[in-house]
Amino acid sequence: MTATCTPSEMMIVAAARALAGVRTVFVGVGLPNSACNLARRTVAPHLELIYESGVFGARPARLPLSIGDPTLISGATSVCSMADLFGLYLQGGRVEVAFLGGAQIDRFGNLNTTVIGDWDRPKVRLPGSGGACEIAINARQTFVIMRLKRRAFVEQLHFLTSPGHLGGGDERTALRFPGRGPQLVVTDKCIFDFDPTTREMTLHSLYPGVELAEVQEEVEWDLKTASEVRETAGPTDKELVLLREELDPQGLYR
Amino acid sequence: MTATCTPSEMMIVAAARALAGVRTVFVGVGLPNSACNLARRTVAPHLELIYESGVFGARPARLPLSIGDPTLISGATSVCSMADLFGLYLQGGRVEVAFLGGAQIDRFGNLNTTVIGDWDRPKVRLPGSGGACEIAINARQTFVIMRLKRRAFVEQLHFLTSPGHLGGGDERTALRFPGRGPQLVVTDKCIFDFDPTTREMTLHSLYPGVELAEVQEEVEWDLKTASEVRETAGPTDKELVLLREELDPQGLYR
Amino acid sequence: MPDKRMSMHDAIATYVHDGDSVAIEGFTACICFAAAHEIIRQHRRDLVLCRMTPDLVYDQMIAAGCARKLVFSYLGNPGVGSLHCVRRAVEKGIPRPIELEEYSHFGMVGRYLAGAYRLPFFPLRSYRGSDLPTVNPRIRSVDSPYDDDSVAVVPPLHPDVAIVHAQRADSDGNTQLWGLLGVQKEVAFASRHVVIVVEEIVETDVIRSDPNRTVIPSLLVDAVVHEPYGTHPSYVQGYYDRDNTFYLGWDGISRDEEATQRWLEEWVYGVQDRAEYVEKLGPETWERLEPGTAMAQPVNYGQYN
Amino acid sequence: MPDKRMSMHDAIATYVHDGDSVAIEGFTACICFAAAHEIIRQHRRDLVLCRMTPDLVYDQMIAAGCARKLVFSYLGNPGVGSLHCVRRAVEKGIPRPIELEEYSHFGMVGRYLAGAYRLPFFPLRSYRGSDLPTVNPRIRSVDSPYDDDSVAVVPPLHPDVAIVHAQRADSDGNTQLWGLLGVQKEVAFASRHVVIVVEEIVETDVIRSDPNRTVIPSLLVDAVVHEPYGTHPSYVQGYYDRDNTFYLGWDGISRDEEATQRWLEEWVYGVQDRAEYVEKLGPETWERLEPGTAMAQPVNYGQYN
Repeated sequence: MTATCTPSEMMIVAAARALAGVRTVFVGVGLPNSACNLARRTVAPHLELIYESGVFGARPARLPLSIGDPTLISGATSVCSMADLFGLYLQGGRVEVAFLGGAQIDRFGNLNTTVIGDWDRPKVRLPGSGGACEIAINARQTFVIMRLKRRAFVEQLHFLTSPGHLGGGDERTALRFPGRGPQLVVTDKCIFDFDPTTREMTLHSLYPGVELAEVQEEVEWDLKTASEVRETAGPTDKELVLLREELDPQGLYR
Repeated sequence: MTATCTPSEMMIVAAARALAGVRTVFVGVGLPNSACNLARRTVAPHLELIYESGVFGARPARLPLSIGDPTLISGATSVCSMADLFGLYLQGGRVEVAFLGGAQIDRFGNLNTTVIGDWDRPKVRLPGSGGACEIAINARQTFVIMRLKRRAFVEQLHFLTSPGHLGGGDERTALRFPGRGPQLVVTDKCIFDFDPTTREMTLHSLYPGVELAEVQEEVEWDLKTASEVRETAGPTDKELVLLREELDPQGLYR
Repeated sequence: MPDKRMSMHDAIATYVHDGDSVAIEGFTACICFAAAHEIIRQHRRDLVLCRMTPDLVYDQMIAAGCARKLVFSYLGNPGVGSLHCVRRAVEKGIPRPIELEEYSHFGMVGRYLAGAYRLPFFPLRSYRGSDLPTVNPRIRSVDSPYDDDSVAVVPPLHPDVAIVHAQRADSDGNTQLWGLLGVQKEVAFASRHVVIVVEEIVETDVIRSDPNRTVIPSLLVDAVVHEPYGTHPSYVQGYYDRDNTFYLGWDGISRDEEATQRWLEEWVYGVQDRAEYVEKLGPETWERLEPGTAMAQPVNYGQYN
Repeated sequence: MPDKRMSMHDAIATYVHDGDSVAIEGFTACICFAAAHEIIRQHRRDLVLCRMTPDLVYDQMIAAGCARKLVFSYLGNPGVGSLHCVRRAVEKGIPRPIELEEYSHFGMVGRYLAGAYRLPFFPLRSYRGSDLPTVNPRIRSVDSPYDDDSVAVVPPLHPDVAIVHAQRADSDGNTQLWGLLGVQKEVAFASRHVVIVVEEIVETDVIRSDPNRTVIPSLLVDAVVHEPYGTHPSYVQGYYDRDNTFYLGWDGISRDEEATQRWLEEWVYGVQDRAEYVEKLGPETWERLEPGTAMAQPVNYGQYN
């Protein structure tokens, strides 16, 4: 049976479910972090969190504000240099799933976290790649978490920071990318996956009560949809209880 | 005033004196090790020993049989991986002097530690390079310690394992070698250095009581000598006392 | 054993000059704000600031007008949002325009590795298909001599000076670090000069009791500065917590140029040194940031004689 | 948490097959003779043995006829002299001819690094002017895209199985190592399978109390074998000393083919497992090799909640 919940909670629940059976996830703070913690309590009991700060197998005693929070270090299984983290873990092919986000995404899951406007004369200077560029290339698969907004789901990126499926088709394989690229986009209204042939973003399911039109409204390009767009199953009581009472008691992500 | 001593002791003393003022030396076991310990007590108080096993600033409580002896680890300043040792310390240019040796050396200080005879059909299979090849290229300078024997000081190496001055002249600079190569050859009869222009091995000084003829006898090629070949100053009482009573009480290297 | 201890004032006066390339590293942890504030107080100019995550430490230095260029991979206030001072410099040239040389995290790690390993380049699997190489010609690629594979490469980075904060060192500069290691070892080996800043100066015997914990050997070190709480609002594992309240609060302050300058007046120019800053923050801050105890289980290296 | 504990017999039976490439690493320290002896007892053949310093461990395996090829950088009995069994195989083809693939130390380190980093090659400043590339075509060079510099490169090495000995691990395989680190981390990340052998199995809490000490994460580990004294005549820092008497004595034994086979009969085929070998060596050996105590000074990671 389904309880009512906020869009953020639905995003966390949907992302958590996508981690079923996964052993290693490369994660940041915020929603993805909560999704991983929820997944460990439900569909992925052996899930280990890898943070680009150099932490493997964190056991945080509080919600970390940053991926370098000291609570992620004390009690972790292993803490290594960033050279080892990016070289041995990420590039070494040890990361099964990585979460990414951005200011802009295009229909092939390419991401912009660098700049709005020209790089030389930026309208808005964004943070830049961080580890995203190599994560997008080396993680075995990536899940994107972004709120659905027309200014974010764009026809043309202002800057391609992190490659998704590039121009689509088998362009990643042609460039010998080790990872398979974006498999899922989790938003606050719906979930997208990617067409197995064209690699174009495709509407997979709508959250309870969301209309197809609302979604198309927030996407600049002419949206492809699955032959039958299903309704995303809402969160179970168990998921909501875990989320609200154990993982995010202060309701930071409500 | 000079005391009588064995050729091995003279080698150790001569090598130790050559370390005057040096801060970091890359060293193996045996004579070079004793030379470094003697130097630290005399001409190079700040000398730190670097072992290819990954040890910086060892404080051995006993004479180590191997460069990986546990007595080199306990009480050391730093112990790192071999990747760090060869990458950060040696290739990173932190090694001022390295000691090398071999089964064969030629007039330009090139060394063979690989094979006597053909590599494919060896008469005697020797240990091989170990770290010697990169040490010879990257250490700021190298000192060779070898007993003077005609079968060792040869016209033509059977295999060039570790480059000295190659064909002589500025061949090292042409190949952009970071290190200046062999500067000194310490034997049990005499000391050689290298001509600043031709880089050919040149007789620098004879140990007390050694005749030039004995030396030429043990060198295959027509030996170059310094304009005036001096007599190596014998060990001082202080050097001998330190050596015999503190550094090598069992007389392993007598 | 040489004694390299110096005051922060003297270390900065001696090793940081106008126009130098400076790397104050530390990923979230061990970011030496004490050194940054002293550089601001000494009015250094035209610095090339190198750092994976410029963080508040360079946001403040850039607001103070110390820098002409930034070499980096992530321009954010971690977990909070933008670095507004950096954005003002980049978007509006306030207080002065700033040149950007931009990489990804692994690209910056690779630059330090190439520098520390004295290699002409470091290879990594990144950048292909990204626009980053189009805005940074230093990002290139090399073909494999074994097959038709090819990889991206970055060139060595050799900062004029690295300022590295850690838990403890001896007075010669043998330095031990735990918790997040960041690129502290790599930047030290890659740089021309190294200034070590620590929470505690310890006897060499403490260092020698655990040689695997020594990340930076005295060999590289020019100066050792004893500066307790020298990383606030960043943190030092086991010594004090990250001041997340400050990181959240900086978002508001830094949005406004005048508020930012007032903050610098009060907390940087307005204090003589770190000790005064620590005292000004007051005991309640340090109580709030005091962690509990979680000791590492003992290990035995053994005595061999 | 998965429990990966296995007997040495089962670990070898499961993860080492005829024709496999096998890396039993450990530079002087932590060389797992227990695994080598079990491989000999199980009559594995045609192995490609990878190791920087083949040492006595591969001298014995080669005398037993387990190997068809050796990938290495230094063929010696450290501080003593030759590896006579290896020499017999190379010089006389006894008990069978053996193929050599030869590098320098840094070249072998580079091969493991390229494997662990999943790179097509690893660059290093070595080999120029040396004859090594003429006998090993895998040693090549790459030009710098930044200037007219160029460097040597080696290709990745991916052993089928790495056998890594260390002080302690939990039953899931999170492994902590101190003292000489060798290439234990690199070989584990480079290999297809990893068998961990330890002196002690500890609770995960012990591992988690000092995460910087964890060199190999459970993620890579297939099997965990609890084998006290498993490295004799090699050593484990803080647990027992290197048996230099044995290394010196092996020189005499190994010079003679028959004496070598007799030794294998008595000490390898003649015992059922490592426990019996340890008992056969007797308490006086273990007293002789017992080190004194030298504890690392404590460090605090802090509790943050």
